[in-house]
Amino acid sequence: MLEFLWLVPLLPLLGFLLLVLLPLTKRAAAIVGVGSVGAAALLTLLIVVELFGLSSDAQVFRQIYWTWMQAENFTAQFAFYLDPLAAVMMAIITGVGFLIHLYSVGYMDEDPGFARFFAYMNLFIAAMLVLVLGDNLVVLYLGWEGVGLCSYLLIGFWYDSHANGYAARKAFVVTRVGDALMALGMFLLFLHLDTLDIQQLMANANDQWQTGSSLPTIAAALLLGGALGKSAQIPLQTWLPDAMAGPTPISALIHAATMVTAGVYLIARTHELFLLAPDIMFLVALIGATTLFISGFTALVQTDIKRILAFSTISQLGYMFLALGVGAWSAAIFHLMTHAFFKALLFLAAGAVILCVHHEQDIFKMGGLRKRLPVSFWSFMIGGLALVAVPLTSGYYSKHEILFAAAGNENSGQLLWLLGVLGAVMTGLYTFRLIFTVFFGEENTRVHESTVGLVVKLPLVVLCLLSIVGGWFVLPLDHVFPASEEQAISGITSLVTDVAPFVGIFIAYLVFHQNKALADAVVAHTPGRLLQRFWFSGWGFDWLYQKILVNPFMLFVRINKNDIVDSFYRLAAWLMRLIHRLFGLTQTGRMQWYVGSIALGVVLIVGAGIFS
Amino acid sequence: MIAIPVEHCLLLSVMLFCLGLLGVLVRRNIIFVLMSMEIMLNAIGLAFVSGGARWGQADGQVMFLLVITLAAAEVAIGLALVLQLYQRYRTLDIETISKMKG
Amino acid sequence: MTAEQLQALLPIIMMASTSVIVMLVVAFIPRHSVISSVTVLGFILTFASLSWTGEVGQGLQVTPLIVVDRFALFYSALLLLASLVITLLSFNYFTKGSGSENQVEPGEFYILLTTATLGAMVLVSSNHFASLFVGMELLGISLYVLVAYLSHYRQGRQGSLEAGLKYLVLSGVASAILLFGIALLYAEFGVLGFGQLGALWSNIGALNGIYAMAGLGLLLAGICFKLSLIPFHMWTPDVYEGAPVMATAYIATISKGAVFVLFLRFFMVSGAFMQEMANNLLILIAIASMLGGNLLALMQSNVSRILAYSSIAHMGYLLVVLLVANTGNVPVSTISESVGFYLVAYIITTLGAFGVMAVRSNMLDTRDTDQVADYKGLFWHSPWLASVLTGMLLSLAGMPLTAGFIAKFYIITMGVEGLKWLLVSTLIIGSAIGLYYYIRIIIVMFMRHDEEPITGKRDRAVSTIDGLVLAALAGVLIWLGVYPGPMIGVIQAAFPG
Amino acid sequence: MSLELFLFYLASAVAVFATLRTITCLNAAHALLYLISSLLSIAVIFYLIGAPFAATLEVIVYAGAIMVLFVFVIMMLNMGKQTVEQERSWLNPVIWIGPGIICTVLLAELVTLLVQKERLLETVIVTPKEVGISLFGPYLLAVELASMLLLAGLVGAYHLGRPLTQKQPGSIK
Repeated sequence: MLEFLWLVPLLPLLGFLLLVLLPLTKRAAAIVGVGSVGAAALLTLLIVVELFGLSSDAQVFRQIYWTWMQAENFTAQFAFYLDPLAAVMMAIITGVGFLIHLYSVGYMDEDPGFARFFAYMNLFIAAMLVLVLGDNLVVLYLGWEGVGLCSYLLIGFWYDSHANGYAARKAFVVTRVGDALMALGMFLLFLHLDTLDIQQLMANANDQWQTGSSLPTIAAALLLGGALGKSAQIPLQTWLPDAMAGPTPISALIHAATMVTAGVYLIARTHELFLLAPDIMFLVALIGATTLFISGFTALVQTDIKRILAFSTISQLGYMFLALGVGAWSAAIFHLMTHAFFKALLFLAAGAVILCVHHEQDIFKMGGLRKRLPVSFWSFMIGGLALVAVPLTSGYYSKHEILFAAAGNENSGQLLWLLGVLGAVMTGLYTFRLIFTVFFGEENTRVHESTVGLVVKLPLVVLCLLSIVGGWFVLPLDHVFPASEEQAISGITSLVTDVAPFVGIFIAYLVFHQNKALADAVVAHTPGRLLQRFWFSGWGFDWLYQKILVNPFMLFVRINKNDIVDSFYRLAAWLMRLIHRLFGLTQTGRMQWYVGSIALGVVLIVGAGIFS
Repeated sequence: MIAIPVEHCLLLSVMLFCLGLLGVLVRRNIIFVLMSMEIMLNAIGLAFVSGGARWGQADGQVMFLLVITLAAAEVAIGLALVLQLYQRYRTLDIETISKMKG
Repeated sequence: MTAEQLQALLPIIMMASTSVIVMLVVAFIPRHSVISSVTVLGFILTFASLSWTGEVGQGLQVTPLIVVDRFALFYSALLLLASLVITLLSFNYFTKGSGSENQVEPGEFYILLTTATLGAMVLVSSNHFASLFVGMELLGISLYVLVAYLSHYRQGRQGSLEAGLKYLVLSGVASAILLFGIALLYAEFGVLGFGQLGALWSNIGALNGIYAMAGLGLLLAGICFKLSLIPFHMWTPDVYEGAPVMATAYIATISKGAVFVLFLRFFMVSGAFMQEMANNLLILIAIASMLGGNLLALMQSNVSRILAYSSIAHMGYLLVVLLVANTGNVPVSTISESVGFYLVAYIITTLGAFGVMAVRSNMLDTRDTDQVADYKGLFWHSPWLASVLTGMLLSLAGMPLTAGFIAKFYIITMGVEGLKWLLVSTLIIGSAIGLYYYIRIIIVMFMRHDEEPITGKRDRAVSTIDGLVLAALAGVLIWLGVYPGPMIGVIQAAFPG
Repeated sequence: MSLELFLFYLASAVAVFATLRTITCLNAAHALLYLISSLLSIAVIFYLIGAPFAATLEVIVYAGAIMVLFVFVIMMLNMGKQTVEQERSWLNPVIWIGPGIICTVLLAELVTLLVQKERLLETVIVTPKEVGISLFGPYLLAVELASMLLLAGLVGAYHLGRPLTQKQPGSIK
């Protein structure tokens, strides 16, 4: 089956083309959209099974299609590279993608842009697959920009609303900062290592560069910039909460399960480069830990159900970065996978809730939905438990691997671990704040009766299962990443790690279920209110950027509104028009004048001959 | 044999050529313009033939023959257009065909 | 003449026979569809015969006049395909007019298309002044008539007569100047072949034969006229505007293309422009053309005239390549390659632009659909046509993903490698100015128009042939812009050395 | 000065004078006669410099055939007295200035180049036979193509020579 690898991205792409070019009925659009991704998922399954059936040394498959561009010593092949890492990513993308597509058939049922929605989704799947399968950085970058484009289109899917357009633009511009850095990184790598083929690049880097020298450090830092933008890590995290303006399936697919993990994938893919730059590795870990900590607090005070989940996503991505930073590569990918399952589940369940309460997203306007929406409630419960990392759920295994790796790290491992554990407490706290508020207590919303159909329930059930059993998978990534040595973890560490989520849940139970007045009381005090506002605004990042970046820029724009530079151009344009009019006068239409011009030309040419 | 300076032949052809050009530049009657073009072509023929004479080759005269062919074809088409011009505007003034400009 | 030479001459013989056969068909079966089909068939067979010329290797000299080599065959192929496109597009241009009182019989149009193409084919294979002369005049005589073709039709087409007479007189004078130059060169050196001339010049070293310089200057002037380079450019806009659009397309593509190819060969074989004098002059001419052409086009309201002025600029760009060759910094094969690509791109693009105009024009109208205002809102009622035209204009402007971009990129690269900074910067300034008027047409096409177009013209449905031809042109345009590799390979193989 | 040389200069003088008259003459028919005499004197020169074939062609084809076309057209258009007046007004002395300067400069330039060296060459007679051999030897292709040129000219003149179509308002009263 391996030789059919090219078909995997091609199927969704064909789906996209069909959806765009043909005026399909809704039913046909659904069949094409879901069917193409479903077929890709099936094919992926076969390919992955075959790949893992091979002996572990031979689990690498490379397919070259054509030479994409060639200039002097630069050659970019359009080629795919399949190894266990890519295979895992591919399985997540097509698998979760298929479920979300299926869910969308129900969710988007009444939307006039039904076909357009599936077209974008299919294009996204294709681009994401190209990203993870790309054999060299150019192909990867193609996919990278492709998913960025789809993200932009889908955030702004309901383009009638001004806010959505703004959110889409913001996401595009903020991630573009990262992309620019990444492109610079690619140029730098090519300049010094003469190739962009990833495997070759890593080999060359190992040959030519010393660990810790400046070149690999700069290159890794630039690539990290790209990863930060895509994966919404500090300081480029501000776009993700706003991106929730898009339809909920998009939030589940792009802004939780797949695209935002592209940064994690990029670092894992180029881990050999990062190993040459220990300083950057530490920076990765530090950024991850800070992000997970800060966004945990932010999630705690949000009121919009989707924004809570968005900050939670940022926080979980922080865990992945933490894992990458401490060299626990497989743990990062493992968490990536389990997170894809449970976060997709949470978003989809949230979507089902939102759909049933007439597109209300404020959690304090919900309540007591447990009985009315049992499927959503149980989905939320299972997803939440996995997110909080309660034992026996998938999140437990992956998060603990990360926290143990952090604890065993020799560089300030304790600090990182502590931040991670505090983050875990916060996770428990905000997750169950959400669950208690929405599903318990008294009902205060009218529920849409016709609610959800089978196509919505089925993906939820499957994802529930995956969120539980997902932790039992053993990812065969040993040959992709260098083995990380087993650290001895002290009993205390282990215990604290295990207990932390329950602490969070317990506090949540006390404050948000048992004694609701307590929360109000805290907020009633000035410090509490200030803190709440500060956290609510996402630690003021947006405010800060507005002040130090946007405002000066706007000021500059205002100053230049009267066109200091433009007047120069306007003068040039005016001059051009004048010359045009003068030249136009020579074109008199009179034949003898034209003959005269020819004769004059001849006189000049022959004259030049004489006097030279 | 005949001893005639080739330069003088060329000088003559240059003079005729310039006179032809002058005619094209000055005359407003389209028939005169065409005649002046004939003068230019004839001057070219003279230059070719004298070149051939200088080198004792037949090539000059062959080129002259080709020039005559061109002259014939050009005159045929030119005069056909002159007839149309006259039919349409009842004049041979070249200024009538200066409407397109700018 | 040996059998081998005769075989090499096959395409030219085929083309000449096509002319005669078309003439007989016009005389005996005067039906438009038959004439058109026979002409198309003739072009196709001639095109096919290009591959039966046998092994010409480094070039086969057929009599002193003609050399059949890959260079000649490649450009013959290009010109034949362009002629084919023009023939195909002409059919509907003339058919649309065949109403009750149609007196313009298109038969002669096709005969003259074939004779003109014969002339062009002779030009690209010529390495002798005699064949240069005959080829150029065969092309010229046919074009005089093609330009004036609609002149006796109703009171409307005054432009056609005016353009025809102007072109006849101006081109006649220019030919005379060119011929006089040849005559002077002949009188000085006693040879007419490019190769012999080159050999003589390389013996002398510099051109010290003083009136050879006059000869060369006059020759240069004549060629500059045909390429409409400043200051020999003035005929261009008037002729473009007045001529029936298909004749304009012919002048713009095949006539100019063939003359430039000849120029290139003359330059390569004889080494004429290694001369300091010619070099400096050409620099001046190139700069004047690049700036002047674009500036003249700037505020034009007539698309034909815009394309005419822009063609002046484009020929100026092409001249840059030849000037770079003089520096010796760039191998001649690269020069030939970039000229080849530029010509291919330019011909395709120009054909496409005029093709759209032809599809929207009607022989019976007082003029072709060539006002910028006629294109207002085109996108909203004929999105296909508007897209094709947009593509062509973007290519002329040198936008990426079109053939024009690669072509211009080639020239700029050449200029930089040849260290011709003045020329390169002029080229870039010229292109920037050019962008303005190309984009202006595009914007007009995308404007919403609520009322009927000013001229009251409504578009008929595009016929199948026209649609296919335009789609093919647009396809090739994009293909060359995205994946130029194969075409570059073909052009490289066509280098005569 | 030999007879040939004398004849040469005489013919040259006649040619220049006749040409000058051609471009200044007010009456088209007279101008045409001047042009023909100019062509005839050129034919004499051809003969003198050893090109009898060219001389014959000049007389028969150029002066004889091509000029007759002009005669036809002038007769068809039947330009009468008033055209002479018109020509006079068109040939305002002022309009001679610009073209005169350009042409004089060009002439001066070309003459400067030509008189750089004086070569008195023995010219040999190139017989019609040699020309014929050349025409149907190396120049065979050119001859064939010239026939195509004439074909194109013929077709073109046929097409353009047709009268204006009758439907046009305003052109023929």
